[in-house]
Amino acid sequence: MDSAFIPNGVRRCAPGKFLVVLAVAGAVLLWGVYAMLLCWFKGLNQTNMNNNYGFALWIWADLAVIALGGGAFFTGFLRYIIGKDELKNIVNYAVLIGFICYSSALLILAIDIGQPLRGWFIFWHANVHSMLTEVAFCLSCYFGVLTIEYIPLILENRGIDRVPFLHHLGHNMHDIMAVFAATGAFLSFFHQGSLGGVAGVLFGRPFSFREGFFIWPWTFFLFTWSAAAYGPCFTLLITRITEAVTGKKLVKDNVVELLAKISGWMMATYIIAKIVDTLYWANVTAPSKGFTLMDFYSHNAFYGVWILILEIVIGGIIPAAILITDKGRKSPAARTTAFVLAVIGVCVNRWVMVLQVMAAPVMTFDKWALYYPSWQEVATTILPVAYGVILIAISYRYLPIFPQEPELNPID
Amino acid sequence: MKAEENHGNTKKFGMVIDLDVCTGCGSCMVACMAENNVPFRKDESDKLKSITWMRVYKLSNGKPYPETDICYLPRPCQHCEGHDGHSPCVSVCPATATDYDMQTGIVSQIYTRCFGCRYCMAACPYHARYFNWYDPVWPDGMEQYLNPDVSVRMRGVVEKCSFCIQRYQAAKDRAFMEGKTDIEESDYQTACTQACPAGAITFGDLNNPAHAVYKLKKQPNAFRLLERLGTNPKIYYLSSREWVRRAGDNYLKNEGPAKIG
Amino acid sequence: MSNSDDRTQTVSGKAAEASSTNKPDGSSRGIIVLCFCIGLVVSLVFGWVVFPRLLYSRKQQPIDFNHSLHAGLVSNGCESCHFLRDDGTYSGTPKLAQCIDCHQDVQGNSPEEAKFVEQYVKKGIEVPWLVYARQPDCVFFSHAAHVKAAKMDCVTCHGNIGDSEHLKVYEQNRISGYSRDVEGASLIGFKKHTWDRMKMDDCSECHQKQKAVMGSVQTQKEGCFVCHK
Amino acid sequence: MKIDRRSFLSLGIGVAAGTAFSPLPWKLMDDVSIWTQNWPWTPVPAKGESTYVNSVCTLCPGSCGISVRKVDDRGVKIEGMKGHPVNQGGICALGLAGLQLLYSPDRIKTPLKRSGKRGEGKWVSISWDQAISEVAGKLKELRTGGQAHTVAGITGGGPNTLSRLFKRFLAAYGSPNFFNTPSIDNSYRLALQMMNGATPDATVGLDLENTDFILSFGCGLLDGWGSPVHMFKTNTAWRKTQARVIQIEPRLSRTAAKAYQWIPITPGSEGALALGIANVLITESLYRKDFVDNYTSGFEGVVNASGELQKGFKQHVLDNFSPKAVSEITGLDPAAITLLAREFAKAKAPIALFGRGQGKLPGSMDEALSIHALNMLMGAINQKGGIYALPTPDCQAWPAVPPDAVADSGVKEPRLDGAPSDVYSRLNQLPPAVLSGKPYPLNVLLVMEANPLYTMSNSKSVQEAFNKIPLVVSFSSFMDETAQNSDLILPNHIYLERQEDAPLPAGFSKPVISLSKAVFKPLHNTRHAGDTLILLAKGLGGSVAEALPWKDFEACLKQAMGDKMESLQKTGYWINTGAVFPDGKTTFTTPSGKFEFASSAFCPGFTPVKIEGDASYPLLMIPYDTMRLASGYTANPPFDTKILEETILLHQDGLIEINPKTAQSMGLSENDRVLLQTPRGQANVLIHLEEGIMPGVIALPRGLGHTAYDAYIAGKGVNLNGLTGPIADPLSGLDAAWGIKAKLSKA
Repeated sequence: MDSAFIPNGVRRCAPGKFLVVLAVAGAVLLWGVYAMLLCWFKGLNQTNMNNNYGFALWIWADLAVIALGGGAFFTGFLRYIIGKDELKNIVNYAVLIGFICYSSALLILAIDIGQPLRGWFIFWHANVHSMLTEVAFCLSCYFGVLTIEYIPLILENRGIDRVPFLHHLGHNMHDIMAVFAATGAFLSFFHQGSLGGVAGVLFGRPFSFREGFFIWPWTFFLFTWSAAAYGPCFTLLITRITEAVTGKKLVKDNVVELLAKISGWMMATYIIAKIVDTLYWANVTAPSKGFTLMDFYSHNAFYGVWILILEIVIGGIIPAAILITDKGRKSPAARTTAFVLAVIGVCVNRWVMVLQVMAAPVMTFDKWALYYPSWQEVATTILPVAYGVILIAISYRYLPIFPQEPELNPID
Repeated sequence: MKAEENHGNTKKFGMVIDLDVCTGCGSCMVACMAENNVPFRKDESDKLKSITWMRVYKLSNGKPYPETDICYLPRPCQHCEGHDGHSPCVSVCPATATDYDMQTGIVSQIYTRCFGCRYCMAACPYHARYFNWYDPVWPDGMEQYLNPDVSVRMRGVVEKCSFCIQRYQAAKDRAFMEGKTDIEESDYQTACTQACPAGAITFGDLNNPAHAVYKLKKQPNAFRLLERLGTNPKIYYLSSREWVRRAGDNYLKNEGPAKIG
Repeated sequence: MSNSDDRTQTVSGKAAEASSTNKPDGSSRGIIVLCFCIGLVVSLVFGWVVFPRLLYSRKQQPIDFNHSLHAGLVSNGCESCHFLRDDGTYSGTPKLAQCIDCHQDVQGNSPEEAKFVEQYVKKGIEVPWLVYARQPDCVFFSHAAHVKAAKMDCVTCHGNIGDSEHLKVYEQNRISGYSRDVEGASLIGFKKHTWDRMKMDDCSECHQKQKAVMGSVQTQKEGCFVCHK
Repeated sequence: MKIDRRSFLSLGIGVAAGTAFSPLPWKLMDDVSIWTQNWPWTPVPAKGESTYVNSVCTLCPGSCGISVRKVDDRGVKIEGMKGHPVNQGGICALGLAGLQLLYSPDRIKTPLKRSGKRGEGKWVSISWDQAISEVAGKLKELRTGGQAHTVAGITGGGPNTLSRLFKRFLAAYGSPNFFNTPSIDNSYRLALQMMNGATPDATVGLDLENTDFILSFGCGLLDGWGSPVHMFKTNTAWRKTQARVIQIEPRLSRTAAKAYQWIPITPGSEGALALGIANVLITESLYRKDFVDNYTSGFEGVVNASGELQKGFKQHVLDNFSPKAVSEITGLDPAAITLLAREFAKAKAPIALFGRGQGKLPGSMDEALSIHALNMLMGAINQKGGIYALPTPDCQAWPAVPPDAVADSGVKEPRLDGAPSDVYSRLNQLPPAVLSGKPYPLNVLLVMEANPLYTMSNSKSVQEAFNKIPLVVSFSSFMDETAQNSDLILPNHIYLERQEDAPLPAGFSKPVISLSKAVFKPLHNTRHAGDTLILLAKGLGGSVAEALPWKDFEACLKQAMGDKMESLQKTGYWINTGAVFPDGKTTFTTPSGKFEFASSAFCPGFTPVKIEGDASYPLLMIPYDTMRLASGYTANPPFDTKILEETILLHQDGLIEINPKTAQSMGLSENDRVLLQTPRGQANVLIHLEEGIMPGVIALPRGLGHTAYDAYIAGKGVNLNGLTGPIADPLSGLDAAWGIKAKLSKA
């Protein structure tokens, strides 16, 4: 039925099966869209956010997907700037995942603001002092870059490729992709950092406030670093999941191992920096404001030292250790475990830097405020997942995402 | 330059609240809500969703009966000056919807500019900023009492204490009519100051030696909330009780307000 | 999608591919350019001519007031009717109570006046004037500051309405609800007179020219609360 | 075909380019954002001319001067009136929210007649003519049948002209059953009457500004006691003069928190502590001997009715109230009692005050006398910084009620509450009398500015009594509980719409009358209750009409105020600054001609009030008052409910204060839902742990648990009065209850 659009040399499942997957994901998507419409038409009272939790699940989701989508810029950076050519076999997928992550982030931001129809004020009336302005500009620009990086991939669709104009367009775009990758990498270094800055500049919140370099708090650098370190892990994890779902090997091990190794070393160096940052903050920054480390990890029902261990040890040191060792990297099971732990690690980091910041009391007579999201928040946060599944399913089906697929899975 | 020429005229409005006198009756809160068109809903017991520009906190010394002691602390927006006007909230607003005015020392909030990202709320350690989670609705006919000098805020934006800026604007207008160039201390008083039945709140120009707040803020019992964060707030509190002064900021075990002060 | 469709697409695609390798022939290029031009012109005309007409509703004032006639009869210029109160607030358009001093009964032979007396004065109903210069609720505009302190003329912002014999049509933006006199008649913000537009940028422009005190930390202009409430 | 496709693409690009270069997208984007800035459903208040009208707030007996800001005809804000002698510009949370009452959509907008079952909430609007003729008709019928005395009237208003008119109406009609709502003020008056010989209508003056030591036996001086704002101002002045407030109560109230010292004692033992202090004063000769010796009697001995000399106050106190003995009753250390007494004596102008919380209930007379005896010992009577019996500002006398046979025989019937006169209405005795139908059944009840169904304790029996009254007429402007259970509502104007006098606020040292003005034209088809009374009298005709001869209430008020009216209308208040107080040495009309510590009729002692409940109720429940909760006739307006702490009201649930230790022993923690049971009733409440309350004691606020009014207050929390019951004081017959035994169990 749709065979004319399926890439050459690969086999795809029956359209019926494909449609069932789309329908299931589509149902989840619709649920999310319904929740989104509720938020837009009835207002943010549909959420469980409150005046203590101005930032909540959505901002966490935003930070998390952008960190996870960091695979796109960093893989692109490695491929086009550093010249790790093998990575061309995974960079397409990294771009797609990045595209999904960034478009989701923008969508969530559009739901998260109280006046979506005035959202463009952030550009028109921009306040250059605000980290969020920086985030908005870089995020939008990089989303544009990702779109441009994704378009040639779409144009490679067999059906589309037959249109000469589009064929040439795709071809020409490929040639200048390095320029976009470089731009994207530059933008990403900035906005990943700005996202870190969002929490780090809050000098009214001793839990998140960090000193820094010039106008950038240390979290600025830590966020960029962690996105570069953890993003590729997410790309690899999704690749692994895709392989499991399709039952095919899609990317050669040497490619995976290369990216995993780089990611592992990035993670290792990051986690050292993070530990140093945490120690400095716990022993110098926080005490100068009258706080001890344990003030932030006690007297409440949820946030304990466990979360610090989960983030740094389980989600940082362990995956880094697995990925920097040859043996760990080569074992598919260990490798996948490391990917999962890493994804958890970076998500916990973003959670802590958003939600624990809101939860921890600053005034002595204030109390810890705990929060659980409403179903509308959960649905709109799952929405991007469903949307991602759909976009990946369609892209995988119709686009030559994995250049090594025909070779690894020859059709007899 | 022009700005420097006028530097001598710059005002820095602020408050001194005497916690020894404040009884926690709540008049300031209602006066504020009545003056500033603050809406209300049927259930306002979830204080994390309730808009109260002025909020009276109840502090306790934490000791068991009968050594228990409590103190009430009214908390308007602290109108932080931060460093050179970079208060925690002002510098984070991406759309310049909130600003610090060097001429008055007031942190403004422009509801029509705000698009509701709530970053300022995350930045404010005093929880002085409130989001309009709901459309403001008044029972049929009650919208009659709304004050035309204050804009009613639409759903989806952040609002906070403005030091009753409309009263400053009105005072200036009166001064223009009388041909005066400046306003007197009594010309501009906030609604909470005026209403407080105990007279606990004193409001005025912290820069002006003729104003009562100028002297009061220098009292040995004066302190500000969370000074150590560098927010540089303009609300001073007075308390003769050491535990209350200590509750104003965070201290490590071996520290105390006097040592840090 | 049916197979036959696919086939046609393929054919046309191939043909296009063939032609794209060479330059397109003259006639087809001409048609392409023509289409582009048609699209461009139609949308430009729609955007510049039709859209503004759709955007604004045109309303007649309830009474066609003659400013020029009244200005000749009063002693204190505009401020005779549009006065500042003692507390510095501005009275705006006159209330019936001010008008009935003279218009208890019909004075002249203007049908508009007769309408005014019959429909409003006798019934005690306030005239629902449409105010050309009405600013949105978020704006605090102090007439006292501009007229008393800065000694500005009414004309600077309101133009020559005081000399008019008829009230012009009130144009209102259907979406924003603003009067077109506030938004400015020109859609690209072209201004000939100071009173052609009364949006924030226009206030700001004048304030900067007049070197008003710049207190804002964020904008290095005037503080927001100078003109907002 | 191929041309079409390419051309179409080209056309599209052209349209896109043209659109981008036209104002359309940009203008739309801008306009849509402006639309969000001016959403039509977000109200925009109309501008206009701003004016201020001065008046007086009569929402509580405090009588503060208010300045109402109006923009054209709309009221936009109520502020405290600058320079008003009572509140000097200050204003309380309730007064500030007055406009929410004025503009409430839930006001009664026209006379109503019940159409369904009573309390069902079905009403038909009727005309004023019909309303008046229905009530007058029924009253006429009863009067003709010799049943005039079976009509009763309850008012919650202070002793103002409207109350006097109401009383006069009933008297002329022929009923002795005029009830005001008794409060601590009655106990003060009675104490002054018994011990100082004041006349029954004398008002209590307290020269609190000039005291330097305030021994407060549970008075919520900063919780709404007396004239609340005046008390706040006074307290701030005390800070400056370094006057000391000693707060004696089992709960750390706001007053206690602000006091120089908080002394928690066993609830109900206040009178004993007062006598214990008296004991130390006498033992250590710390009292003002000159005063006691020269101007008092009953201190050394009392001659009883049969002419025998009996123990006087001194010996009585020395025998029974040693610090040790008192220590056992109060739970205080004997040394602390001695120390307290010494401090009290050391002060230049000490004063002892009684009246728990806001003084809503009259309390035990024995306790009042014991505490007042401390004032006698220190000579704080009619002295600077002491208690005065102020002459009630002389109001122009109205012509005497014309003689009428029916009225004469009617008023001679015994009152339903068994009280000798209306001066001390035993309102709490009314429901049992109605229920028993003795001495005679009640046929008509007129309720004005009161909400007995809510404010009277033992709600259940009050409701049952109401059910037995054939006709209940309410004058309320709000659908309160009483109005909801009435048959006819003749709605009064709200306080901001009517003119009336507000007499001397409690706890003020100088005679003051304020004039509450009609700041607004009536919004609805309501009528001044004074006018309604005059119309009813006219409808009854004859001597009743003659007794109320005025054209309207305004004429009546003018005549009552006489020459004060000018000052009242000019400044809003009349104050007798030059009032010469009777000097300390002048006595009034006690039998002995001196101030009496004790007499053949009484001697201050300590008879504990018999609090209801047996051993199965292990806890003591006390009520508490807060400035954030209106608990009288007026229900809390939305603003005040909004500022209620979540430790008082959480969503729909009321919270009960309990010491964490007590709670722990019962296995209860914060916000646990419990069943609160007392001998009078039960309710579901949530637990609030509070260190500042005595273990074993629990406290519930007054003012919640409304079933009527509006959706902002109805159905929230628990009405304390449904859980408590009155206890008749043996001396005054008034309600002496201060609490009730209770138990909690997990719900």
